[in-house]
Amino acid sequence: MEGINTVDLMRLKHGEVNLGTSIMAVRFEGGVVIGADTRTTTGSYIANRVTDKLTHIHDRIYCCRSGSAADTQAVADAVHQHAQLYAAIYGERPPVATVAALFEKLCYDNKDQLSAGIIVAGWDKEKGGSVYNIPLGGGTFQQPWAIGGSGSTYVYGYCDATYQEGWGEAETLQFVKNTLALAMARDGSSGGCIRMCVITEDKVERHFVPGNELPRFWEGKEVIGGLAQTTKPVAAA
Amino acid sequence: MSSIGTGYDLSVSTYSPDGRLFQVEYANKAVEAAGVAVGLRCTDGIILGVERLLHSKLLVKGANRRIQSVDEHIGMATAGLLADGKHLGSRARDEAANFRETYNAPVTVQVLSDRISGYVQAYTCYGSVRPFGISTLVAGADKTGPRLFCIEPSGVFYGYRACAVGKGRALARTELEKVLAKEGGVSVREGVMEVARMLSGLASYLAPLAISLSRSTAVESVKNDVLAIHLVHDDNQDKAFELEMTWVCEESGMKHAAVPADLLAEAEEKAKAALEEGMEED
Amino acid sequence: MAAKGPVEGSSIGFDFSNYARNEFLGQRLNGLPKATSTGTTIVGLKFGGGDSGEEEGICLGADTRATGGPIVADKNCEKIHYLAPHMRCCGAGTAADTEFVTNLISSNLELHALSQGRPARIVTAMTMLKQYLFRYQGHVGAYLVLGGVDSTGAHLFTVHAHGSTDKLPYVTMGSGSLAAMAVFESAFKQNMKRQEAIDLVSRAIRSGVFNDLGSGSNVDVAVITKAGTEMLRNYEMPNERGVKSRNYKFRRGTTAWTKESIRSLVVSEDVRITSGAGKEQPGVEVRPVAIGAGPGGEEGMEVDS
Amino acid sequence: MNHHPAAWGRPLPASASFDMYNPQFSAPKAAPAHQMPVAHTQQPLVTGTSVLGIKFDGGVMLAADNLASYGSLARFKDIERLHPLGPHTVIAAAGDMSDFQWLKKELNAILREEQALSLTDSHPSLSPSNIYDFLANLFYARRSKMNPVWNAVLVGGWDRVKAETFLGYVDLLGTTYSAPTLATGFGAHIAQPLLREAFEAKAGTDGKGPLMTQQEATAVLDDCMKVLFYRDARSMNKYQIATVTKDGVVISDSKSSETQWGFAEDLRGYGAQTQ
Amino acid sequence: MALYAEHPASAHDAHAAGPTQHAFNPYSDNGGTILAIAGKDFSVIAGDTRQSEGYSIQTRYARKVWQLTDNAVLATNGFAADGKNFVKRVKQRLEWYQHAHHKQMPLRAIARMIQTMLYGRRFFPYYVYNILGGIEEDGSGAVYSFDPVGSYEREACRAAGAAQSLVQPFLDNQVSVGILLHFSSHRHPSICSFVPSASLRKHTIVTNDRQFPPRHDNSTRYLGVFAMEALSLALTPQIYFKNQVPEPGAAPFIPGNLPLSTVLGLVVDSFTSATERHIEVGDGLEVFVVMNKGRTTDDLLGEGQLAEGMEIEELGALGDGGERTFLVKRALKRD
Repeated sequence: MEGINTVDLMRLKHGEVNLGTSIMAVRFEGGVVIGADTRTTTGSYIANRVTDKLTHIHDRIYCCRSGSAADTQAVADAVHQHAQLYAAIYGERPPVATVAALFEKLCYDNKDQLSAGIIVAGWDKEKGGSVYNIPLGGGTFQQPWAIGGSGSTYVYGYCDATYQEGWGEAETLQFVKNTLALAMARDGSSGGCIRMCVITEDKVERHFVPGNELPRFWEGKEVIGGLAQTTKPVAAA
Repeated sequence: MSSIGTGYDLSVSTYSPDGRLFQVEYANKAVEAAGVAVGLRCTDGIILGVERLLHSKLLVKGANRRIQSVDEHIGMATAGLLADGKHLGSRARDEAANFRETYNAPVTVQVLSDRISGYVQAYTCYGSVRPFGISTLVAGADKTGPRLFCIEPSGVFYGYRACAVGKGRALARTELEKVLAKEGGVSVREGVMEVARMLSGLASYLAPLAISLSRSTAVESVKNDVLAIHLVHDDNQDKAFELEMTWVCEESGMKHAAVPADLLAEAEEKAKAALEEGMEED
Repeated sequence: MAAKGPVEGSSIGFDFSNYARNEFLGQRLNGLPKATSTGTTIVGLKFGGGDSGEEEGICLGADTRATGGPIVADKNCEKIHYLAPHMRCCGAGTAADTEFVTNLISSNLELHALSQGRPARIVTAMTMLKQYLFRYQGHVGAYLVLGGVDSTGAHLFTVHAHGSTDKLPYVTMGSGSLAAMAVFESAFKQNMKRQEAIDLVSRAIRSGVFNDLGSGSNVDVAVITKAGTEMLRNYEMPNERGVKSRNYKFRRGTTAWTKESIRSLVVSEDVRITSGAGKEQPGVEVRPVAIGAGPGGEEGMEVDS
Repeated sequence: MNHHPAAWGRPLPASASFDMYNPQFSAPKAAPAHQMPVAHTQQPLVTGTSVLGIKFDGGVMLAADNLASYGSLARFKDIERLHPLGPHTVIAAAGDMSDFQWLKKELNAILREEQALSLTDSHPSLSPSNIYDFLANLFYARRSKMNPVWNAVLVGGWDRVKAETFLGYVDLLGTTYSAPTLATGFGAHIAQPLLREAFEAKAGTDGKGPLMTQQEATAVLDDCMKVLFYRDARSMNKYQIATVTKDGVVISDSKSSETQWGFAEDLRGYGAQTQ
Repeated sequence: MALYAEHPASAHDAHAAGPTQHAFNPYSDNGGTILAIAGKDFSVIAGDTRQSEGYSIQTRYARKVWQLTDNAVLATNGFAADGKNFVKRVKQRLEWYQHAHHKQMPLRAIARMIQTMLYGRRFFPYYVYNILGGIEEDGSGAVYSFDPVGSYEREACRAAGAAQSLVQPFLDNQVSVGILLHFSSHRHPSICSFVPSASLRKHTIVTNDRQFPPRHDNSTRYLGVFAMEALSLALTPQIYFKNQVPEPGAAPFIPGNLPLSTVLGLVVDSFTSATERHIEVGDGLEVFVVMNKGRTTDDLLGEGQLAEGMEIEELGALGDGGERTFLVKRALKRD
């Protein structure tokens, strides 16, 4: 007999089984490139195939969201408000580290209630481009590059093998684009298009790769059809 | 057969003092008396042919075929007791299906022949059974190319380039040797013509014998006697035999299938013409 | 996992500990009471603008079936809810939740408009809805399609019960959302003309109506442009009930009875004109009234005895 | 909504409490082990998503993509889920691919035996409905042994004797049905509405009107496969179509749909965001 | 990105599997509704043609009413795969019977056979509700209804399936109380097997003997007595339409005695109404009418007997009993 205490509160918000997404941020000299796929799923239904997971937090700071759409939106909205407040109070843009700290606090303090894996990236005058990874449950991890979401597990090897320090903007963009395309090709919970954003001191520049123009890699052998192998009916002698 | 009647021929589980199994030898007799079956390995495929002697005019055309399919790419022709052939065919299909089931690949003709021969041999070891009264030609094309084997009632089997079993096999083998001696070998299409010629020749020679054979086993009407005589004397009347041929070649998609009816008819026509020509020469 | 205790100290937000209790009771009672849900097809799309030569606008659509389990609770309900003059919201999910949440937000939008002195924007409504729903962590089962036109243009959103939102040019929700989305995915174009939009929306709803058992009956459409909102209630009625074969009017006297009693409902009483608050007024005659006199009073009527 | 084959054959929430958004809420709790029937059954591991089928004038078509997933991993991208059986039948399978491979082997063996026997025995070859009935009996027998064949299969074919098309569905429960348009799993929700609409546009709701042409049928299947790729997270934009007519079975090379994404370029955020 | 919150699998592995890890469930519910009404010398068995699962229509045309013999038609409802396979087995048994006895199995025997077949799967039941309708050996129309494990009884009418709770009360009110014999058949097998129609006649006579007071007498006292008497009849066959007092001087209602045209009207209205209010009912209606041999067909085939949009065909005879079976088809709403 299941007692009252065994009812699982963790199941309160279960709407589905897989938390999909492939998100990424890479620092380069002068700024960062962030990127994400555009798929949102309920179970295996794609509720939105052109989602924008690159969320504006402040002038030169964006975050990439993975996990529950509702939770990450709520958290991002809250941090967005904090960031605006910060600018109003202190008269200057919040540093990326500060925004990351705000995210981390919300995610850590409410880790029981939230499922949000967030990558914060942006440019500030103290550090230039910087990338912070805040995985499920909180914690802040500053990295030269970060990947997240369910699709990321398929491309750690690729990133480790490919990433090099000292890249410029164009090479970094290509790296992000290829990484995401590889992740999306293998992860059913990721897919659609690639959205990327270059953030430097001077600009915030959006890049969009439509789903039919993604970089293509090996996609299995070519499948050839043909006439079914049929034996001719046996003629009567 | 000096030992006939000495009591050593009652059971297949008993050797004669000079180390022979009479039951097996008698089984060979059953084969020798049966209509001939021919197998011919050609450059681009393989052919099986039999002449099916018709003991009654009432038989349905094309029925009681003696060549069976074992798998997509293997066929088998038997000479001897028809029912034994049917049974062995069924067993062969099971073996072929079993091989696929286990290895997910088509069985080779050699492996199949080996398995069938093992089965046939088992019928030479027990007192409660009798040996198969048939010789079996197993023909097919596998990853090693066209292959032909003949399994005898003893269970022994040999591979051949061409083979004939049944009544008139000696004649046929001589013919086959001539065919195989041709420069550059024979193609299946040529082979079909040759085999048809061979079988037609044999059949016209053997038809009266077939009738007498059937008369010895069944109660025959006087009518049939008349018919038999009629047949021998007039080739233009209904044939006393039917030609049955199958092949495995490019044209059949490397599947065991009947030689197309039009090609077979053409071959028969040619064979008949050649035969008549030969007769005139005689 | 242990149920979380009641809210204590500075903790804010909602307490869902009763959820565990209810689940537990539900298991013992063979299921919790079932709310009416709108197994539903609701859709919305953006039209106009671009080179269509028409004003930008939003076209919303809904079927009209409400269900309680497998039973049709209402054959012609309205699922396109009013939020503001220039804003409508289609609801799927738990009927009570969609109605309540849209009413609530509608009120708040009105107050917001009054306090700000200008019509509320669509994003305002969307933010109110998502924040409300997020607080309830999905327990308010409202799945919404929100659309309207404001000073910044035409906007279309979906709001899920957990509080997430999507911004898209064409959206569907409800149990028939897949059937409807299939139609949109195969035929949606940007910058459609108004009538094209209405046709496509009603085709999407029909797809839900005929393929999803949770959706049925008629097609409601709403068109919102800068010029105003047009509600096309029962725009299509592809499922009218035919004539019954037989007449089921009962003969008078069909129902048996065990007892008959007749009482008079005519009560005679005196009407006296009195002055307010017992004060004398010129020209008014004052007469006292017995307490209890009159209909239903102690002496007024004889009750079956 | 869980259309993954792993969810097939699982207790459906009582229709009274069907909740598309939170199927887990309404699904009954697992009964204690001793009350449950013994299941010596797998759960599907390597799976294929939906397959579609439609009748047209003079034939029938089936469609399936080339993906075999392992959970959410797109594991094998060159899998053929359409399989010809004899000269006039094709089957298309969704669900567990190991079961499907077993099924193909089993059916091939039966057909091979039939073919072999046909040389000496003049019985008619297996018609599509013969194969379908065999599958229905097999699936039902296996579900009755609590050891299901974890597939949903469409059988399409041309019946030479009756000179008419055949299209049928059978799944792991042994449930069977037939209709002019069929789709399994996700396709039942997404593609079936489009298929029915296209079919009824010509044939009418009673199906008595003219059937669509082969070109029209191909077009609607292409459209459906595109929409499925848009909306099914276990699908792939690489698929094949099998066509059966009186002339036999033709299975196309794999192909891809032209997809539209351009409208999304200028979308920003999920609400108020504009940058 | 997931629409709804999700926790890392490692955080709750035991639950990550969740309810989807249940054992394989060999059953499904494919919706739909069936219904049968017995007449004096005919029987009507009907079912809709929609087959559904969850909120999806699997097919708009799947048969669930089957002609078994010249005098028996079986309707099945519940899990379609079980239904089809059960019917297949019943037909097989009937064929064996025909081979053994050179006649078709009588209706009451089919009913008993169905019971034993259902009960044979007591611990892995066919999830099927069966209604058997047809003509008894004495020429009367009959309806038998079964539960999934074989409990059955003969009735005047019965609805089963998704919309049973909608249709059955309507039939109770319009056709008669469904109970002809209040005995559970397996407790009183002899009665069930041999008496039904006889007992019907007997009770009709009893009713006439009682001479209920005319309805225009509205004396409360008298009515009270009537109510008491009606109650005292609770264990005997009910005669009056439930909750309906007949017209003064009218002949008493006899269950299973309605004219065919009335029954057809009721069947059609039952299904069109169930379609209105139950999501799993619709698409098409198939009505099988089994008529006793020699009975007139004018009230079915006659000019203007069938409403517009209805098609009728006669099903060929399977034996030489002389009973005739007709199939009436009609479209239902498809939403």
